[in-house]
Amino acid sequence: MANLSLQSISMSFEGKKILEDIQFVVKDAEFVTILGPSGSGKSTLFHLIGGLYKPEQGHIFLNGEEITGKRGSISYMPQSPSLFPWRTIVENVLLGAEIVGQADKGTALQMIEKAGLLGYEHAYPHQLSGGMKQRAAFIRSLMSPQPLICLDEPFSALDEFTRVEMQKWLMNIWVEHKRSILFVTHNIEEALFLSDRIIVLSNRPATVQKEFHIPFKRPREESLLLTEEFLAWKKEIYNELRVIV
Amino acid sequence: MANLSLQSISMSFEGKKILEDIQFVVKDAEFVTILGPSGSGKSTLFHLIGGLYKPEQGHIFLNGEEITGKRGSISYMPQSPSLFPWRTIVENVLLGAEIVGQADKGTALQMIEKAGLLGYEHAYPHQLSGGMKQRAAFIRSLMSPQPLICLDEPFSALDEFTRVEMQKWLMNIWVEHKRSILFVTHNIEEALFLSDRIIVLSNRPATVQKEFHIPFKRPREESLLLTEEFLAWKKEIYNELRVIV
Amino acid sequence: SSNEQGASSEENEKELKEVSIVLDWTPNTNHTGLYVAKEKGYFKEQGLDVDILMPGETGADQLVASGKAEFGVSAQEALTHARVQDIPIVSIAAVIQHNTSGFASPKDKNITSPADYEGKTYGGWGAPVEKAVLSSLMKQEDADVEKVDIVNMGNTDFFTAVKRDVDFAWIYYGWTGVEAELRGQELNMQYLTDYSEKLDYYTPILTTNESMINENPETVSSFIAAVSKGYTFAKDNPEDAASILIDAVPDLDEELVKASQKWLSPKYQDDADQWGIQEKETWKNYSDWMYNNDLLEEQLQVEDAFTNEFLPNKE
Amino acid sequence: MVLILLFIIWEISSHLFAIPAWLMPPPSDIFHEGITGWSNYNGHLLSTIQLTLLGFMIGASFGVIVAIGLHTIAVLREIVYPFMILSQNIPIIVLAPLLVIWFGFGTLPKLIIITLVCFFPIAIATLDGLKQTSSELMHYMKMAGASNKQIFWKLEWPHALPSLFSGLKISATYSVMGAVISEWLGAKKGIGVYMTLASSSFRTDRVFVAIFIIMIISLSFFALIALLEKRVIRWQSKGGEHTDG
Amino acid sequence: MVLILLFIIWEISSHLFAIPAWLMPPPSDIFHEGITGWSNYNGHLLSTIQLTLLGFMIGASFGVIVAIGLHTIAVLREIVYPFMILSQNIPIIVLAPLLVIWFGFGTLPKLIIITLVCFFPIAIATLDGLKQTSSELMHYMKMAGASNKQIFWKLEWPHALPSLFSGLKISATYSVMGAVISEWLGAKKGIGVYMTLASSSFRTDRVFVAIFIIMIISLSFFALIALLEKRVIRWQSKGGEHTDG
Ligand SMILES: Nc1ncnc2c1ncn2[C@@H]1O[C@H](COP(=O)(O)OP(=O)(O)OP(=O)(O)O)[C@@H](O)[C@H]1O
Ligand SMILES: Nc1ncnc2c1ncn2[C@@H]1O[C@H](COP(=O)(O)OP(=O)(O)OP(=O)(O)O)[C@@H](O)[C@H]1O
Ligand SMILES: [Mg+2]
Ligand SMILES: [Mg+2]
Repeated sequence: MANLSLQSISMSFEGKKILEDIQFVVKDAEFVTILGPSGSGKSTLFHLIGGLYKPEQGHIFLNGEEITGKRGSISYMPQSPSLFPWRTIVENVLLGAEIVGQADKGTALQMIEKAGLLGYEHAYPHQLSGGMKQRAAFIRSLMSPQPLICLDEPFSALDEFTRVEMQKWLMNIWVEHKRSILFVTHNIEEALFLSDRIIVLSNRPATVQKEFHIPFKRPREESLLLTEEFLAWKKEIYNELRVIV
Repeated sequence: MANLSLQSISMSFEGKKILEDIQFVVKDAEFVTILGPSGSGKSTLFHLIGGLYKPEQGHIFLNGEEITGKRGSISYMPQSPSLFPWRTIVENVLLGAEIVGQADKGTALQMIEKAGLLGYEHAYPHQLSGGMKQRAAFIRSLMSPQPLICLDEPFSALDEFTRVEMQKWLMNIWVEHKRSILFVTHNIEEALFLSDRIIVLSNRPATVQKEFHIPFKRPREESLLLTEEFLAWKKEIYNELRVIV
Repeated sequence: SSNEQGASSEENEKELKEVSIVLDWTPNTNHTGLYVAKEKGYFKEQGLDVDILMPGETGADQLVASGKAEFGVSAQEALTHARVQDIPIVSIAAVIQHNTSGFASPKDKNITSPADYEGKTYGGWGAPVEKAVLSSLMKQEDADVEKVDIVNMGNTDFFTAVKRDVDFAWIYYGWTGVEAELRGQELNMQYLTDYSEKLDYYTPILTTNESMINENPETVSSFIAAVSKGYTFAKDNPEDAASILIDAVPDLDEELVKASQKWLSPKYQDDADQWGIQEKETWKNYSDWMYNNDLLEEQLQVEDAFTNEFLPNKE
Repeated sequence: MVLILLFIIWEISSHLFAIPAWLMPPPSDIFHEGITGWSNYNGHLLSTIQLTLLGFMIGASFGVIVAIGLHTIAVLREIVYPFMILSQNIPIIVLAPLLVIWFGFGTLPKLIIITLVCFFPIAIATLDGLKQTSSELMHYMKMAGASNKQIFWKLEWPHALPSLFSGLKISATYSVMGAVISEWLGAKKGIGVYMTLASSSFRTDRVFVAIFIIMIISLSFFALIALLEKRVIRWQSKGGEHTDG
Repeated sequence: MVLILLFIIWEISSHLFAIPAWLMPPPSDIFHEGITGWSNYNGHLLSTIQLTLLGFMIGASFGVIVAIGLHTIAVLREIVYPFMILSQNIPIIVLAPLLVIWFGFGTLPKLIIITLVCFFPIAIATLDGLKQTSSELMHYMKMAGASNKQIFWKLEWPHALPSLFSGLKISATYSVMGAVISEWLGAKKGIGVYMTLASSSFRTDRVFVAIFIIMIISLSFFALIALLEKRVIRWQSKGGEHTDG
């Protein structure tokens, strides 16, 4: 179970206000996507939830318990793969689980295969392509057992087909394990296809500009992407974002 | 002037064949995009053109002169931003030009502003968001004077609007200075919108699966994206890629 | 005091011949005559400008042999070793007539004769000569050197060593022994000379190299003449001599220098006719002893090792 | 090879300029003494090697422990740092009597001296290595909720390994000399003793044999560490090394 | 502060256990001698500081030059590396007579000894720093056609700076001791001379004054380097330092 609630979060770097009075919730087993211009503060928001920094103002609660500045409550995939150069891929993938003491090599190898990295289990990160590193980091976050997963642009370096593969996989895991997901992407289609709710951040200083509840029924099929309704939604969100930039 | 020609290039890593008999040309002032699944060898191809490695087989010519294994003939933007942590943004942006001895700080500052990084000229890379780093790396490649620019997924971390801004900017520079551009992306729309020609690579070992000549007239407007013809092209390329994966 | 004299004879300073002498250790009362000769202008009278150098880690013998310094302070044992290894240095004067070294122990250890060494711990520096000397001494009292526990105490000084593990060690009375007196630490002392004539070797001595002797005998003569005068002064005026040394090397401990000087002054010339004289007997005895105890690889050519020819004619 | 050349030059010039053997014996003499005198010094040799190995191991462990201690406990750093520097500036002639008083003439004071010589470069280098971990990976670890212990063992420690080895190499070089010096503190056996005796009886050839022995031990020791380094640090991409092309 | 505490403990235990002053004088005695004897040793002090600074500067420059030389010319490395190690293993008692015989009693042989002591840690640490540049940035530089000189100055050198400072800190610590040792080579002035004389006339209080002087010089020197490091290396993100939370 994971029920995240952000209460009027503010944050500055070197005197520049980055986040201002951010407020939203992620309910149990909900899939929420954050959209916002580059540099608006999405990754910073993740860092705050993860407890890397303390917000200047505001509080963060997970399941009613305050986790402001507390670490280890989320499973996290950073924007840059951040693989450890001295660990092989399988060792890297296991890292997140290792930290909470639940490494399971068998599952890891299965997942590596599923991510199309078969034959690279024992390679070092510098031997992988950009997209392959991203997939490794993605598996690493899936292997962590925390009920809230925060994914920061997890598929940005993937081709459309691998991306769809990964999306489907993520959906399956989400449905199966009822985890909550907080997701950052720049791809509006992806956001629409995956999310229950989309939160649009404004430009610096970022505030919650708008929230969209996405009504598509699940399970969603790829054909959804071609429906009128989907295109209408896409246009609406597109226009919302256009206002900001 | 830049006229690139790859002649039956092959490459392996640790016994695994990555590229097999790759053959194509980029003509003077042409905009060519490479599409291919993640891990197929696009970045490796760039490394070969840039002379970082020597191909196992084959030759690379630029303007009739063999540049196989020779460095410094292209202006390059790597897939990961690769900014130097000890240089401020403006110093980083100037690096490419510095190497060929043509640093021009005034232009750099202008470009930084144009890329939406105003106020961050003197910040260090770790103070930037992912997309901001990518933009800095992008400017750095534009500031290098070589007539052939190789861009490896330059806009993957940008939101749609910033991305379109950057695309337009790239088009302007391309038209103005008549440079040749070799471009890698996973975004089919982007490829169609920008390119004269699209080269589709197959999966490992990568071969040239197909080449598309894109007939849209220039200058291209954003409205092009909504035309029937554009959608038809998109579908065709989508299907071509689907075959591969 | 030296400055005044230096100023008065400034004009002929240019004609002075520059030579240097390397000490065997840090400056101490063994070297008083040299400092007296320098400060009182005896060298200058002889047309010499003498630089007194501390050896540091270098050791004087090689420097003298290689000609980097004209003169040096050494000891008979070292010079014997050196000559056997074909190092061309020669002893030109004995600074002290008789060996003032011996085995010392704090009084409370109750070591009163070499016989008492049995079962005790000797602290040395690990040279084979030590065991041989101990053995020579102990044999006279029918004691067995094998029953002495010989430990190497390296650079540790006597006072530290006897606080821990070590019962007795080999010291020069004129410095370490006098220091013990000053500290009020009573010592039992067995001098080598009391037990064996053969061990009455010269230490320290002044040295030069063979090419000096062959090519610049006058310089050597002048040098020795001045030094001789210096040591004679030190013999007759221990307190003044001590002050001269302290002025020249102010970092030395004044009290120790004065006491040591008082003890040592009569020992420079002792029973000899003249300061600096060396006997062939002494050289031969000790080198034979060394050879017989396997401390030397071959016999020393005694005649070449020393010379008295540069000593001033007795007035 | 170069060494052999050097020996030949030395040999020839010894004869040519008639350098007296007591000043600098020709290598042939040294070599001869080195072989015929084997029985004279092999006991010394063994004793010194033992002392060196033992001292180095203690010193290295101590250095690593100090580095870890200072790194993890920030308060300690300020307190202990000056003492570390001071420890490198106590002249042996002062330390020797104190050590003897406290510990007698056994092996212990000698080990203390070697430790004192060896631990410092290791501690400084390791400490610097621990401090300079990549901030990206550090952020990941913190976000993933790694405990300080996990951050240390999974991130900082492996990251500091190259620095540690740099320190180990410096120390390995010093350790032999440290052992020789410590033997002046009173030993019955050892190359230091052998050398002092040789020197006091003007056996310059033996002094040089001793020096060569010291050098050979040091070199082998250094080589051993370098070998170990290669085996332990296998993950590094070779990117940094080919500056040749 | 801790130092002061230590002094107090030392003072008290001196009196309590009646440790004889010649063995270890109480700090009050040392302090007293340090003040009243100022005129005795201030000449020595100046001379040693001069020698240290000059020697350190020569040693550091030499170390850096050696590191650069060995790094850029791979052939040199194999030839010179063993000699570097050997240079650290020539005992002073052997080197001293040779140096004096070759160069007399002037400053030159002393500077050679300090240089010998100082250059090694700097050379090793810098060399390791130069080798471990990030392969990503190295690839960029090569692709951009940077010459070896540019790669060195723009990438390897700034990257090696932290390691260089690590080496400088080690060497700065050693340099004072090196100067003191070099003064045993026959000097007329210097703390080394002062200390030897004090020690041979059993003035333990002066020996300790000398030690404290050596320590104070070393500490200030180290602090100076650390300060310089802070000013030069400003770009590092603080990510690695907060292990506290
Ligand atoms: N450590 C830092 N020091 C100073 N400024 C920072 C730091 N981290 C982030 N910032 C600033 O905060 C702002 C938001 O950064 P953040 O990385 O959260 O953006 P983002 O929304 O993730 O952007 P992108 O989509 O490009 O990844 C940026 O303007 C950035 O410059
Ligand atoms: N240094 C290397 N050592 C070993 N294998 C490598 C190395 N560099 C690349 N490879 C392999 O070559 C293949 C192609 O890599 P490349 O980076 O060119 O892919 P890409 O097409 O750019 O993929 P992406 O879209 O994910 O960036 C991958 O399978 C990768 O594992
Ligand atoms: Mg971001
Ligand atoms: Mg790639």
